Amino acid sequence: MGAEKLVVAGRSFSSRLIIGTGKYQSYEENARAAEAAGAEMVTVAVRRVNLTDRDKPMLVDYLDPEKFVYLPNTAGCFTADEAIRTLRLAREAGGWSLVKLEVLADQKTLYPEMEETLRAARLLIKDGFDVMVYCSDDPVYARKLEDAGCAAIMPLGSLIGSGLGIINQVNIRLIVEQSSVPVIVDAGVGTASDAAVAMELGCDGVLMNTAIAEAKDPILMASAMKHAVIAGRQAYLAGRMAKKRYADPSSPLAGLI
Amino acid sequence: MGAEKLVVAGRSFSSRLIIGTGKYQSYEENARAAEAAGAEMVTVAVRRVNLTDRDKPMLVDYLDPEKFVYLPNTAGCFTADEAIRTLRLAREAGGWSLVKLEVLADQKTLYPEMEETLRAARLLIKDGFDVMVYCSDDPVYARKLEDAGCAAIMPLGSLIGSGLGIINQVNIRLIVEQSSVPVIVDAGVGTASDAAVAMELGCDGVLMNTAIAEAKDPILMASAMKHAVIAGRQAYLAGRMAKKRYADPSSPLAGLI
Amino acid sequence: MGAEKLVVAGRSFSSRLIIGTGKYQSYEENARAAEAAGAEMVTVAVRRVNLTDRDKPMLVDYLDPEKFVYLPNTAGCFTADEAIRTLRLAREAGGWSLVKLEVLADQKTLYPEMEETLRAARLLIKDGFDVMVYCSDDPVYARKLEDAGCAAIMPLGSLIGSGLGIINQVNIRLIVEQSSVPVIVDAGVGTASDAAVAMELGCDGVLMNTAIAEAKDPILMASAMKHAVIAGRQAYLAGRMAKKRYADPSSPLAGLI
Amino acid sequence: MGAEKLVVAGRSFSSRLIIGTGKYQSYEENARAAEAAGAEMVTVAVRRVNLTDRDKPMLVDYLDPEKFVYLPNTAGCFTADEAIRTLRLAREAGGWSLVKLEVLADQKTLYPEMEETLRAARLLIKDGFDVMVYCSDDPVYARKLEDAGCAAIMPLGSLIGSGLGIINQVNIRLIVEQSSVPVIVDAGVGTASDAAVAMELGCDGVLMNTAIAEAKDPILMASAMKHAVIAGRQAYLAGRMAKKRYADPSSPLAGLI
Amino acid sequence: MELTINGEKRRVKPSQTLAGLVEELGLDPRKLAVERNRAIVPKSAYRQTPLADGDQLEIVHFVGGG
Amino acid sequence: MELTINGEKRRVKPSQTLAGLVEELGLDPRKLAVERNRAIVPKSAYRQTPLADGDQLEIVHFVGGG
Amino acid sequence: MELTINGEKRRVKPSQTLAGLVEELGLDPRKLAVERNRAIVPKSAYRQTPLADGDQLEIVHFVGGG
Amino acid sequence: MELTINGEKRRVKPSQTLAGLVEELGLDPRKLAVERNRAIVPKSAYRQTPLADGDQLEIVHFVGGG
Repeated sequence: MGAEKLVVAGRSFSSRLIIGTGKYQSYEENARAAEAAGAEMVTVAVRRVNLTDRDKPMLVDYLDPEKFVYLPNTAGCFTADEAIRTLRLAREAGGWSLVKLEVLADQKTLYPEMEETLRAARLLIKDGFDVMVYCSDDPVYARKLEDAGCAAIMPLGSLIGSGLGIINQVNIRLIVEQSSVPVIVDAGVGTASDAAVAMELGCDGVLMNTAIAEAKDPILMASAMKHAVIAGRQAYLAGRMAKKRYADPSSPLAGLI
Repeated sequence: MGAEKLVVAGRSFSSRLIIGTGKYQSYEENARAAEAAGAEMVTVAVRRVNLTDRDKPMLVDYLDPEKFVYLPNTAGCFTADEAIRTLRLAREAGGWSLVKLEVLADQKTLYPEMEETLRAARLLIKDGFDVMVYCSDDPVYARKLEDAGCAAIMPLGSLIGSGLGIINQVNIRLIVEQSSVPVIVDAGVGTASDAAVAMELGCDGVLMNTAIAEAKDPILMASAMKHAVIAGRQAYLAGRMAKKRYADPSSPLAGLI
Repeated sequence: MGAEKLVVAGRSFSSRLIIGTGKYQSYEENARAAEAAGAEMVTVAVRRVNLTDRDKPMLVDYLDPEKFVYLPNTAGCFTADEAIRTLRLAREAGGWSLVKLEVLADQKTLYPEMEETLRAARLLIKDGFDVMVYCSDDPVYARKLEDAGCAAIMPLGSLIGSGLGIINQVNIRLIVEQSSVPVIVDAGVGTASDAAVAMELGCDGVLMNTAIAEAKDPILMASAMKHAVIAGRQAYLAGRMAKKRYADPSSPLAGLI
Repeated sequence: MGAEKLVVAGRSFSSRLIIGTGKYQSYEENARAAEAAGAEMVTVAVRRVNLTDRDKPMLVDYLDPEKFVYLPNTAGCFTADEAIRTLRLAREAGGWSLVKLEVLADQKTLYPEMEETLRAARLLIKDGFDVMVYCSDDPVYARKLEDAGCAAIMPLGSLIGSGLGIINQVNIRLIVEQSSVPVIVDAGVGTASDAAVAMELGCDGVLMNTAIAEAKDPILMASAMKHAVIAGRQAYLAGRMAKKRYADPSSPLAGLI
Repeated sequence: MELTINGEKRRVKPSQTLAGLVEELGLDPRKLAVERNRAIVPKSAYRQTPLADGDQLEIVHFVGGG
Repeated sequence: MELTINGEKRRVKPSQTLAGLVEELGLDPRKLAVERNRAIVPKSAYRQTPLADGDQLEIVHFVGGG
Repeated sequence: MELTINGEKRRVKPSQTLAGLVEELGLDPRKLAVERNRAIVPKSAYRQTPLADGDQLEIVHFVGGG
Repeated sequence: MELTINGEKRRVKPSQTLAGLVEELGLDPRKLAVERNRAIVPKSAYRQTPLADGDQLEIVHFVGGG
């Protein structure tokens, strides 16, 4: 079962758990969490170099880009233009074209701005990027993003950082059923069972940050998430039992004394 | 994290997943599932030897009692007396005193008959048995069973074989909070996330049969359950993030271009 | 539809909503809430007369026992004996034998102590009482209480005063299916939709106190609950549509321009 | 409480329940359901006159347009142009400009096509229509539709005709919090408690068709929905009690014998 | 002459107005909306609206719908 | 004489009946129930029920409760 | 003689012990538990346990169960 | 000369290339991306990119983010 892999834009990954690199106490804790999660991909932000304080720790010194695929995101971008500018800089800084696009509507909800997201996705794809796209759970927009050529559809389970889990399982299921590129739930996972639920719906992966970084013990939660994603994936592939309204004994009725 | 163990009646187990041995296509499939689940304890039924057909496969030839702790159950018993008689035979047959008691009320729901269950538990404990007891999620009865000296409290998540998951999470939480012996959810788990939820509530283990045996691929589901129980346990120990009504960004706001 | 009535111990009621009389700002507010709720039955507690302060307002001066059926309860009783003693006094004080029995296990959960509850019910019934009984959602115990001759089975939706709604809808449904006396959900309702859900499961009535008394506007919430109970009852009788996995248009496809 | 009204595009309504006119056994049953629901607004479709069979019953002969506000919809339209053409004909046929816009994406989900919906809304508003708009529960798009000048925002609770209830209560709440025009849940309600839940979230109204038309007894279900909408509205205005993790007694502890 | 009404070809009396057609079809004009060659014809204009051979007409009304 | 009423010691006029006591306490007998030394006294018997020094009385009525 | 084993009447060789019967039935005593007339017979006692006509025996073992 | 780097005015040695500036700032070019007056400068071109007084520079790198 270890065989089957997640393939995004031609690269294949054994791990279906992508983690963020924000909100940790330190890059050192972050690195240990990535280790415990068994993650192969991490999202990173693009920000100005701090010119005044040169001794600040550098992410790359803790999470080796040779070892982890860096997935530059556009967190904090509220227009297509900002997002595109950010990702072009990211491509120059890193030298790779696989990116995570998110264009947000407002600070309060960080809900995706779908019109701008679709516009940005089309421009980035024309510009040669492999775009993994954060989006709402609207199955119609998910289809448009796939038709535009996105490398992965990443619908939210619930609001970023809310930990409310996978709210609209019907929409996620519809997106999974219609998509031929990977579907990766991004945002909303709060604890291990949420990640398992996402995978049981047939998603190809899960991306999370706060659920691990804000757990009391992030390293242990990272390990929990690793197992949860595997559990949910295997349960999906194994095909669950049917639900029943009444009981059904597991022991034989024959041969009772 | 591998360190911490489940201790029942003085025996300690690395695995917190107990599986049944009913409903499988064959004992051979059953054995492979037990392997994949990483189970150390399996429930077994006590039934009359088949005198006519001597060549029927024997459970012990597939699941080595040296390797798996056999937990004789009283499935099919609807009175305390039947249950006690069955477990005395089980003790004679196997030579051990750790048993799973269940006294059922009716065929349709297989709901525990709590008065008879408590009566049987008291008699069995006086008779030297270590009693792991299947019970309702009534926290008051759970306390009585613990006070009577039961080795583990095993409330149902939902009806046996229904696969409806952990319905009353409030009661399970109350039982966990009040118990000083292990609490093991028995019955109701339908898929991996259900097992994770049970563990996230603070339960010490999960017992299941149908969820694995009736999955399309029981071996793979057994593995899913192994990971789900570990995931839920670690998530419980790690301490989940708080839920929030609104969004909370994971990337720094400072240093935006 | 106004025709069908709730019949308990031979008395018939047009209203299926029973309300408590505790936790209100004043008996005056309480009376207005009872009015708005359209309640015909109210639960009351039996307590010592205050001998020092004679001018304290009296419940009976606000809720006329001629107009509302007083249902004496045994709230605060933790043994069968206390409950029986309390209800005998209630019968003497009021002159009627229809009572609500509750024997609680502990202050923290106010969960019913089912063994004592059943014992008390049997004694009270032998003593000529018509017993409406607060109980857990254990369908087996519900059957025993009915077999003992209880006039109504009153399972909790969730803990008294918690407002967590109807948690175990499967058990409530099982109780409804098996009962030939009225099933009235007692405790747990937090808002109108909870009451509707209880009735949609086929319950014959709902009893609540905190949901009304602790609403910001108890009078308006009382009216909300009146409508919710009617709504849930009618929906149950009307027979809901089937749930569907996909969409189904409500407008004709023929004749499109 | 009867005082407060639903105001849409300057017209005020005492009823907050809008019903469809499809899927009924007959227009006669439809009329009785509208009566029982206390509806003041009904959605209607625009279709070709049947020239061959002139004796077919006419909707207007059963639901008097003088008595019920006809809300022409665009069910069956999959592009902005079809929807606009349909509503222009509707305006000419009826002589009024209050309409319900829906532009759907596909037959399987009938999910709103939000880009086309927004485009159509803008054109219709410029053309002088009062547009009540069926939309997804995306709060960002809801804001755009309101900014475009829509008279009411009508997010789906779940897929049209699915009866799965109000799935994403977080999004509906966000839309309610941000909107200054009425928010009316359209589609998804399956039974009375679903309608109550929608109103408890603060919605200004509910639109439904299948839940009533496909109930075993549509007339009784219509009445149930009338009460459910009132119940949910009043509960919202009354302000529900807080949820608690543990119990809280309703009877005084003082004065126990 | 021949018109296409609601997608079906139909022969009707020659040289008449929309008002005449509606009457010939036995329809109640108050409950209708009519599109002639993709343009809506206001009720007030039925009388002054001559029909020509080959005209495309859509005649619609309200029916039950969700 | 001294009685214990609702858990509190209380001196009352000697040699009187329960009816007298209820009156002395200014209570409305129709709304009460009384237990004397753990036995309920029916309303009808208040008049014929003498009280003795040291009697334990519980006098209860209905109050608001859930 | 005739015994009732697991609910079915069965003729077996006369005057023999439980050990003999178990052997005659071709069963492995290590995996069994036996009740004779409602009393459990310890494995150690099979040899010294004579069987009598009409004895009621239950011979059980472990099977798969949930 | 004076440049605006990451939004802050800054005086640097006159007439130098971007490569020189990066060195002067003590930055590791392999981990950076630089925008000069809104146009990205490829790493390969730092040496041949002269800076002029008033240039607007953005110098960014990867940091932790969700």
